[in-house]
Amino acid sequence: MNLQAFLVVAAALVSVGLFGALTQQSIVMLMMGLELLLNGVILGAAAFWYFLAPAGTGGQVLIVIVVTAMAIEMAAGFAVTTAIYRAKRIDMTDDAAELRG
Amino acid sequence: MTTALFVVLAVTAVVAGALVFRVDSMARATFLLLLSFLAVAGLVLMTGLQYLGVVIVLMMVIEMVVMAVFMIMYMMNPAGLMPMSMFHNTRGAAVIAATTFVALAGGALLVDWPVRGGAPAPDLTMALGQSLMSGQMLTMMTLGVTLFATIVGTVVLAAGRGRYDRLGDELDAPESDDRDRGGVGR
Amino acid sequence: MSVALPLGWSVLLPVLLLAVAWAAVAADAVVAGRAAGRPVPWTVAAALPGREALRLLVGQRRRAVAGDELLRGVGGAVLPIAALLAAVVVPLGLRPVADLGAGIVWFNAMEVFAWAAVWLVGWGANSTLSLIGGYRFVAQGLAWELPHMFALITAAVGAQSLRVTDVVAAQQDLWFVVIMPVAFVAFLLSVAAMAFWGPFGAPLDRDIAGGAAAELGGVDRLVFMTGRWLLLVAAAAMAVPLFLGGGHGPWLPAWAWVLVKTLAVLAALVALRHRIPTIRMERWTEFSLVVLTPATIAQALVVTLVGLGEGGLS
Amino acid sequence: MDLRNALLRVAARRPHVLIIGGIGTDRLRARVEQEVGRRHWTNAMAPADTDVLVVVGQPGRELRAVVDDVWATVPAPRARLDVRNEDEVTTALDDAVTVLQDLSAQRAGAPRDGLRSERPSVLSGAHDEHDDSSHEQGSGHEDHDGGHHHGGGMELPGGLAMADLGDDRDGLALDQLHVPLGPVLPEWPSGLVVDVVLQGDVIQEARSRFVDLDDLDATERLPAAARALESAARVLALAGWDGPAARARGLRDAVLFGGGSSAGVLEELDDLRRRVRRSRLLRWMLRSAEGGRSEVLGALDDKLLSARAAVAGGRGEAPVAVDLAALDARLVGAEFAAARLIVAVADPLPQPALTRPTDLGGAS
Repeated sequence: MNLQAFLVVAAALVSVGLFGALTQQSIVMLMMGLELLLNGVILGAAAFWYFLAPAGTGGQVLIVIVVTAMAIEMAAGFAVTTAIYRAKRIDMTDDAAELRG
Repeated sequence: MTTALFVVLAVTAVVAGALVFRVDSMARATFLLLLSFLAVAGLVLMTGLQYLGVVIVLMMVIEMVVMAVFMIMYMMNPAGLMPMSMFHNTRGAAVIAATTFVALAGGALLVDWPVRGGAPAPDLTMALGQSLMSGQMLTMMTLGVTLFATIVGTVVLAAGRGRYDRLGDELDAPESDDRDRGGVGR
Repeated sequence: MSVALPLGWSVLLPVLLLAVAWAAVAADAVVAGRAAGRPVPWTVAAALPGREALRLLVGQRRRAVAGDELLRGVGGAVLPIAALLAAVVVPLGLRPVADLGAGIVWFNAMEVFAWAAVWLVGWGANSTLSLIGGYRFVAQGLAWELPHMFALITAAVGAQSLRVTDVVAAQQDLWFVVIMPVAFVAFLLSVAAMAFWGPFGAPLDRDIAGGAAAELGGVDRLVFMTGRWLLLVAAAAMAVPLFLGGGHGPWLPAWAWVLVKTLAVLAALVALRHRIPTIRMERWTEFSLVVLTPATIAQALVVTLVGLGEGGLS
Repeated sequence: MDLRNALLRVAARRPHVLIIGGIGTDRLRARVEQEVGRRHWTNAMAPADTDVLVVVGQPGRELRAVVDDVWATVPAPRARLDVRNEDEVTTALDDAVTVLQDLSAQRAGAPRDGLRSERPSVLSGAHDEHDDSSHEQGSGHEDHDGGHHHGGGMELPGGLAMADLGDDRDGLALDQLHVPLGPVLPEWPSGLVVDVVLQGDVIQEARSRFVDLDDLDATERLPAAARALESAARVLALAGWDGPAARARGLRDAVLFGGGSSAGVLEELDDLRRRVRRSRLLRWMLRSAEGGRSEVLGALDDKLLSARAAVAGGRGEAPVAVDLAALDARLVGAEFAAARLIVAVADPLPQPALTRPTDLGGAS
């Protein structure tokens, strides 16, 4: 158990999450990808804190921030999904293309 | 012992995370994601961050249950009885994800990390609390305001009928026209 | 400084919880009989839990058409496990099985596993009424979580620690129920709601033919129902260290006080159950969020200010 | 082997009983319920929780099919009884215990796995109203799998149909489930079936009917007081207030089968009424939208009052027969728990004149 091992696991979680977020058609599944990505960030923050700077509290504060970000992401994501769905009855990213340039 | 635990938790976290996008059933996907979170929470607990580890468990269980509800609300075929592919742009994404992994993992293994400086505080929870309430006060306040803004924003976005619909343009209706009324108020 | 009990107690803990749950089921049957005007003899009531368990043990298990057996099984198993894990931080006497630094948060985290468990069981059965039961519990959990959390936090603020043994130690002179009555009441109600029991039993109610448990038979049902009672017992036991002074008390040893107080809390809950009808969440959620949550926040604020006035936080 | 026998014998001592009866069996059903209560047995909520299935009266063709399907899902050890008249009740229940304790008989008669896979053709007919009545269970098996962008015609593995979409009150078009409610459901009027379209737990469409209405000639009706008390007991039980519900049942039994002086019944009835009126929580939980007055609570009080009048000697008002169409209209838009209360309060009478002929195709 060392920093490198933790970071490789965190990297794996981030990549899997990224893959999911990029490939999923459904907005809800896309959000699951994002959650997984942030999951990796949490693990990375904990590892950095523990193995590099355990005396400070920066790592802990970062985890608090990421966890809050996850909650906000979920809430905002579902609110937007609900709004889009109410307006247009779609729940797929490919269909919601207003922002496409 | 510690190493074995670490390996088990690490493998669980990654495999469950990957399976999220492989299974057909949305309910299973959601709870696989939860499993991945729980494994990460276990890893966080291994670093001694007891409070944060348990908070992650608490939050993620609630979050995933809520997610399951929305999932079933909006997804076609949530139980996965009809296998179907819900991917787009798979190849590009795979390349991007693989590159990211190689870059991150390579960085993790190749960088010459500094030696560990200092020792953890005896009571980490207390240390976090004191930090949030003094040095990191601004962070805490920002988070609080952001969360509040999120609550207001998401409710406005998601609600189908606001108070002007329920109580009239002047908000002066003695009672709302809801079919089923809540416990208090109009 | 950890004061956890020896490891052997982790084996004894389920036995203790089951024994108390047995007593609670029997008492519930007696009170139910009296409320119905058809008294149940003590002997019948005392044997009832064992008989029911036996009935389910010899009973056949069931599968549902196109159900998700895996998720249903996971949900059913998670419920009793979560209840036991929640109980490890409860001091049996003055020492718990595991003296966690974040014990209060741990307790809450284990409780919310019940949400996932009930929802999974309701979903896995592939039956409309079961699923309605599962959804009802999610709504109930969401409505009660905030008052519940603030009630827990109030006790933690009073003791200035998340460690349950510290909370008990802080009550050597004065029980917390005296200085935080609102939090205590909110805790009692929310804890029964978290165990989806009694007046908060809408997820398993008669109108949906047993709800989330409607399709469970045999051992599956036994595990699920046992888990629910264990959760209730663990929750009632938690009220003792948080608000009722834990093992502190005259004459009796600490473990006896914990037992007596736990049984008293359970008795209060059982009595409450037979006095009031089921609380339906579509009516109650608004009350929970608009009245109960601010009330518990105000309670936490008062306790905080008192703590500051008495010499500040260490 | 001996151990298993012994276990079975202890376990069978206080079984859970599921009672199924068609229209016109209310008196017999009440008698069985009374006997079950007297023995401190338990009323089962669903087939999965059942040990003894009691079929009261002589079910018609439609109901018999339902009973057979329910029976197929009752887990062993189990016993099935037919009770035709009141004299049989005690001996039949005694026999049930004997059957439950008989290990070899249970072995032979156990359902394969509680799975109703024998009749897949029936299960697939989720949109065919005529088929529905023959396989619904009260526990309304229906897939909960959405099909947003698919019509209802799509079939999933297992013969289940995908759900449709439809507008709902929140402006979100979510999955609709076609679920028949009844005739096997706790606290449900005998023989009633309501085919509902559910979105979440909100009822979007409802169409109620009675099974085996042709056999109505043989119907015997409960006296007004007993009928009112029965309905009140159902409402109280659905509100989750078990004690008063059981007391209302006890009063019904006293009215039907004697056992208790008229004065005693009146006193008990007044006590019950006082309790119901005094409960603020009950008022809160039963309150409906119209002007704060509780429709359900008002009807509940009326029922207790009319029962009192009938017991006191007057004829009481004849029960107002609720039109099934009116019931359907009131169910639309109600949440599930509220809908159950509405049905329990309405307590519709099976009357051929008031029901439509079997034009049952329009609900889906």
